[in-house]
Amino acid sequence: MAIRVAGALESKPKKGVVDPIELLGRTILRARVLEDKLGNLYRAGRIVGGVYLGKGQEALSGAGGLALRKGDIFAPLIRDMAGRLGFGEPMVDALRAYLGSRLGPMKGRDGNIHRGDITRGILPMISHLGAMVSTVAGVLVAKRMKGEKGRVGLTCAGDGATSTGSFHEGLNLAAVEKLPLVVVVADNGYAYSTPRERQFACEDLVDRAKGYGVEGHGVDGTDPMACWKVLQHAVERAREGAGPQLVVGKLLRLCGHGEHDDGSYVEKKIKSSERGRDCLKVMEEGIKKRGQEKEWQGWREEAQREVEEAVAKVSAEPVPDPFEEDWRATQSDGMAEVMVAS
Amino acid sequence: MAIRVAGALESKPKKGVVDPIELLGRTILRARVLEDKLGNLYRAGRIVGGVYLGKGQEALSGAGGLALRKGDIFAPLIRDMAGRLGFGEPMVDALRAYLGSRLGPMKGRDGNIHRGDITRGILPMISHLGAMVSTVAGVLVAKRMKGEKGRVGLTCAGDGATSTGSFHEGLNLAAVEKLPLVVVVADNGYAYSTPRERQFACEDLVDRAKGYGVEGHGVDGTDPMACWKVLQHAVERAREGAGPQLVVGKLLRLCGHGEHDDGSYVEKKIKSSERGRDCLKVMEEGIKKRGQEKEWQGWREEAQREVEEAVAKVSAEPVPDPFEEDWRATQSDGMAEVMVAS
Amino acid sequence: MSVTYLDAIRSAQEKALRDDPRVFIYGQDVGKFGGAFKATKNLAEKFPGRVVDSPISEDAMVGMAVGAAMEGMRPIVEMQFADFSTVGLNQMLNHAATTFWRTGKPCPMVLRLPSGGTPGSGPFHSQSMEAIYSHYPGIVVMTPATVEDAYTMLLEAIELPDPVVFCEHKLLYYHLKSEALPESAVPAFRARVVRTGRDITCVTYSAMVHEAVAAAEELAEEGYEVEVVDLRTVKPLDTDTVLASVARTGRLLAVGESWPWGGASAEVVARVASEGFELLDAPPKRLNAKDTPIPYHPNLWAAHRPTAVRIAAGLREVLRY
Amino acid sequence: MSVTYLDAIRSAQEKALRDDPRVFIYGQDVGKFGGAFKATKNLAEKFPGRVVDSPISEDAMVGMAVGAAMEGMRPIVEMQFADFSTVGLNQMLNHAATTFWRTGKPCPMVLRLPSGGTPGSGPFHSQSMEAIYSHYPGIVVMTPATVEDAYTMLLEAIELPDPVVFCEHKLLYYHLKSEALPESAVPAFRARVVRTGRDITCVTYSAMVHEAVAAAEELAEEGYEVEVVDLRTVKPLDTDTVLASVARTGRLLAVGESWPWGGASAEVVARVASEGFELLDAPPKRLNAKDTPIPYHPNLWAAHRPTAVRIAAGLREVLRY
Ligand SMILES: Cc1ncc(C[n+]2csc(CCOP(=O)(O)OP(=O)(O)O)c2C)c(N)n1
Ligand SMILES: Cc1ncc(C[n+]2csc(CCOP(=O)(O)OP(=O)(O)O)c2C)c(N)n1
Ligand SMILES: [Mg+2]
Ligand SMILES: [Mg+2]
Repeated sequence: MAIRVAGALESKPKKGVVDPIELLGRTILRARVLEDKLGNLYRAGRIVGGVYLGKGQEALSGAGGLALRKGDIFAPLIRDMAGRLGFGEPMVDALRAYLGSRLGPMKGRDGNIHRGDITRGILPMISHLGAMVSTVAGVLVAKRMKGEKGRVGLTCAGDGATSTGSFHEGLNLAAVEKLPLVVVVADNGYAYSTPRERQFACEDLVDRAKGYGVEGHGVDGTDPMACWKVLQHAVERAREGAGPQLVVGKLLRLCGHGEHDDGSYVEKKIKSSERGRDCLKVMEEGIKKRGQEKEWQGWREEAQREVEEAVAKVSAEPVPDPFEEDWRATQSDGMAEVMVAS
Repeated sequence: MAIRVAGALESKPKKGVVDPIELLGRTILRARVLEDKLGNLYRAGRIVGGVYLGKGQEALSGAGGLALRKGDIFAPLIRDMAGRLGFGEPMVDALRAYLGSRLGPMKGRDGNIHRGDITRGILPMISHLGAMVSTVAGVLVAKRMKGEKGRVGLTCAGDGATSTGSFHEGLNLAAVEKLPLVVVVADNGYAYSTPRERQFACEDLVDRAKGYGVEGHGVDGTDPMACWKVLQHAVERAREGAGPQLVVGKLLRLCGHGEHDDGSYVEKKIKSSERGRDCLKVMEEGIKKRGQEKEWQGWREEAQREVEEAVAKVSAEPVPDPFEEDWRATQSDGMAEVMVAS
Repeated sequence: MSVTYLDAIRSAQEKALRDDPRVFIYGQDVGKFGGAFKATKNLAEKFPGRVVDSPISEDAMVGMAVGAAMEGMRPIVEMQFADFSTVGLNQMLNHAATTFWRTGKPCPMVLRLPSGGTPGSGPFHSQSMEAIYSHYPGIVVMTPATVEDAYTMLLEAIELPDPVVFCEHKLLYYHLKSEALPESAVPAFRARVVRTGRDITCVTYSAMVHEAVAAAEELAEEGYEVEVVDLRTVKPLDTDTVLASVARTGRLLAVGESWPWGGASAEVVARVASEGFELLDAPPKRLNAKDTPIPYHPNLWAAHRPTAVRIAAGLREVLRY
Repeated sequence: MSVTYLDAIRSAQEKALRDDPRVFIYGQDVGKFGGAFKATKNLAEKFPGRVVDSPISEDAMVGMAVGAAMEGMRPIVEMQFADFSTVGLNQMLNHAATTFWRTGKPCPMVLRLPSGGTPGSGPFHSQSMEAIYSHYPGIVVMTPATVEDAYTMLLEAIELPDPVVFCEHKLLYYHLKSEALPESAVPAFRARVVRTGRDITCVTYSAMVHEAVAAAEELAEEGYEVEVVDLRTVKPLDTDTVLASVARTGRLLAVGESWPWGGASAEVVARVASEGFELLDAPPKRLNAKDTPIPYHPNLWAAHRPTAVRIAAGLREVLRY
């Protein structure tokens, strides 16, 4: 079932036309460079709290973010740096969240992967796995009620998150409402240390689509152009009214669960299987075969510059000050107006 | 997909052999007679709280209860009087629970459908839909750990309950553990007033089996012998180690959600469809064709006697007395022994 | 014309749907059927597409409302019974309630909980959950006791920029009646002195207000003047009004239908003891349901929850000091 | 050899697995991996088939334990973080906790909650949930503060016939050390006077015990003797020990790391005010975390939770009265 697009990476870029390979390639690269830096900052003790990376998952995640338009909704999870960058989240947001800058989207009140900005269409995840599925569904219900047409919502989950009641209820609700929702499951074979056979008993999570009454798409998550095609297609189907789309990509996370974890529980034979391919390398090889080796090098350097500049900038920013904080969890607390009903 | 067994009811009873038609027929009849009485008691104001009946669902439910053996576990839901009787719950338990007798399984602390006795293998449901799935799974895990072999657990749910996160998590967990669990979904087309198209978007709930990695069985829930066959088969498969079994019966509830409800929201065309057949009538006709009209009449009278006797008995029983109650929710409260760790 | 507590809830929702296009209602059987208690009767017909039946998915129902609220709508979610909201609790406590503080963006939604005991409803259809919701930061928790409050406070709840848990008492639905819908309201978040008295203050909320008033009447015959304070909203809790009353009476009994440990009554006693210690002429006491699940049988139920008789006894005990 | 708080928890589980064939452990990553915090390290190898990885399904995890407990086992369920137990709350509050009262049959299980704040863990990996579990009837809620208690109380929890919520504090996991595992234990459900003093009583539990002791030391330099009482178990709550202490000191500060509304500190203040009114020479006070979600940034976090400095200030305030 899993879609894979042989040779797609070798097609030559055309002048004046959006080049998916270039778009996705640069997104993967930016994410990887940024995440490598975050890992280093973590090891240098510059970050408080955990660092959760998406190495090896950039193709699937990035293709999702890139398939969306302005006005769409993106609700990333913990391994979606590429999706965020693809959707347009500025690099500086990630760094501000991780380094606890007061100027960041969460002002230091929340951090790391728990960031977003609803006004820009990025929902800030809560940690509870599965919770974002129904939330994006709610945003889409609201858009439909407001008469906003043609918007798509996309959210991401891991294989482990599919075991949550939240995921189930959310996807089922979206299916009943026939919402333009794309749910991208990155089946990386593990939830933290737990292998998929301890997580579910079906052969392929895409087999769940029929039971929800939604369209299902399997894809090789290590094949960048396959991811691109599937996500473009799924988002398009959602946009044209075909209801929720379940995309399941098979891949491996090429890092620990968080940077504190060495991932030593991942079986060797999986690492050396097709599933264990690094989508960045696949991309790079394709780019080389295409004759764009120089450009690739340029993009990498550009990304490195971008990251270093952002780190420098954010490092100089103020951290939150408890005395300046407004310690109020509600807006209306203390309010006491007379409300006259008519 | 739904199994239906044409002509099965017409096969003649054989001497000395367990006759499924007779067994199931009498169970359906006893359940119906008892539930009719409960409805009357409700209307006579003899019951406090609600009465929830399973009219029209007795074949599927009863076949489930009858397919189990002593030592198995049964976790019924709100429309499983037939299953309870089939599994061996005494009629008097139902009446004690509904009439609030102090001698009942819940001593008046809980009532109506919230009754059971774990020592006899009947789990007392909590109201929260879907919750019993993982609980039965837990009982089966415990039996396996204790080395008790060959036990099956069976639990029931409505179509609406499949939308709960609990149901999903419980069935998925059972599938991962490959437990001998049978989940019987009575798809009666409605959850209270909510029609199935507002509950889920798949065509048939049995389509979910594959996504859970369990065996699925569809059945015409109005056809008693089809229910018998499917439940016998599913329980057997579970018992022989084939993992969880999902049985989905299509039928209609031929009463309100509770006796306070007239069920007027049920569409006429569904009522007059095949789905709206009364399994009791189907049974009765079969029995007649079989030439057992007299026996049927005898069984009915016997059931009526049994019900009337039980009502008379329970009506004379003491109700709970708040002054004699032990108002303690834990056993250990107040306990203060020195525990010496070694 | 007389208006019940339930009518008030229905009318408030109708008014909100009429006046504010951002409002919609989501819940099990709330559509054509009008809800298990008929709190949304006829609303689906009057406001097509805005009173929507949900699947039996409390977590997703609340999660959906969170998303819709973030996107500018004003969802009202009806739980079929408060007790089932445990299954949707996470989205309320960890998502709705944290959104404003985490993001600076509002999450205005109302979670309607048909709450409290009625005879024969048993352990899973009787709960009062205000303590659980009040413990977590970020949620306003309302517990109206009167027809007037049911109406004005629900309108208020819908207008507030914060997530609100609206605890409606099922025992009041059909029996509590008023002449007409109110034209004005008690200020938001303010407790109300239901009955003045100078001997003792009885602080309570929701259905217990009526039991407390009955107890006060009983004690009036014995010559005691009981001041009854209806908290109306338990979070934020109007400590000022409570303290002002205790300043007049010097004595306090706090009553809650819910369980004792960490309930609203504990919070009231703790606040008065801390902030009004000098006002007290006797130990402040509280009265709650017994610390067991809520019994099914009416005999047990009547002994389990606080009633006028038990409140009167509690008041006498504090007065006797 | 030194033993950490986490070692104690691991050792208690190991002992229980060894001594009692009914015990098993269920939780995410608890098997070969040994758990997110390594509380079950090596146990899967030592006890094959009895330390079992679960799917990410908190509701089903607890529901499964309920069934296993009903069937005579003694399951221990590990939540990866206390905060995620909201998703399994229903099975705990409405199933495990109601079973004994409803059916007369026990439901002995332990829910282990890695609780409390640590720097940088933020709103969803820092919560202390004892108040939520204590409010509902039917559950024992333990909050050990020491290595010794972590060990003996967990063994106790496993032996009790009731469902127990075991709140372990993550901040103590690695840093709190003791010489060896204890040979004896404080009696079950009894609070413990950690430090005697005659000027004021500071009642607290879990990690806050250590902050309170530090505050007491600070005040000792100012000439005040602070008696610190560690509740150990917050439900049932040992009012006797608390009252006996207040009888000696006449003053009370109750401290909890959780939020104020309806927390254990409110419960303590309410009980002392009700039952020990005459013992008090000053208004009883409480100190809690601020009423907002728990902040991610350590600067904010340090100001959000009670610390030795804030406790000392609170003590001084009560002493000044
Ligand atoms: C409801 C809930 N339970 C537990 C956790 C703790 N947790 C965080 S990530 C994770 C593993 C997730 O696995 P998966 O969904 O496969 O995503 P992956 O990490 O593989 O990308 C767990 C158990 C959580 N965040 N939410
Ligand atoms: C979690 C939860 N939410 C809501 C309810 C209220 N409720 C009780 S029965 C019911 C309808 C159930 O429908 P279905 O599962 O199809 O069973 P049926 O009544 O048709 O047999 C509802 C909504 C509940 N018991 N539990
Ligand atoms: Mg994974
Ligand atoms: Mg149904």
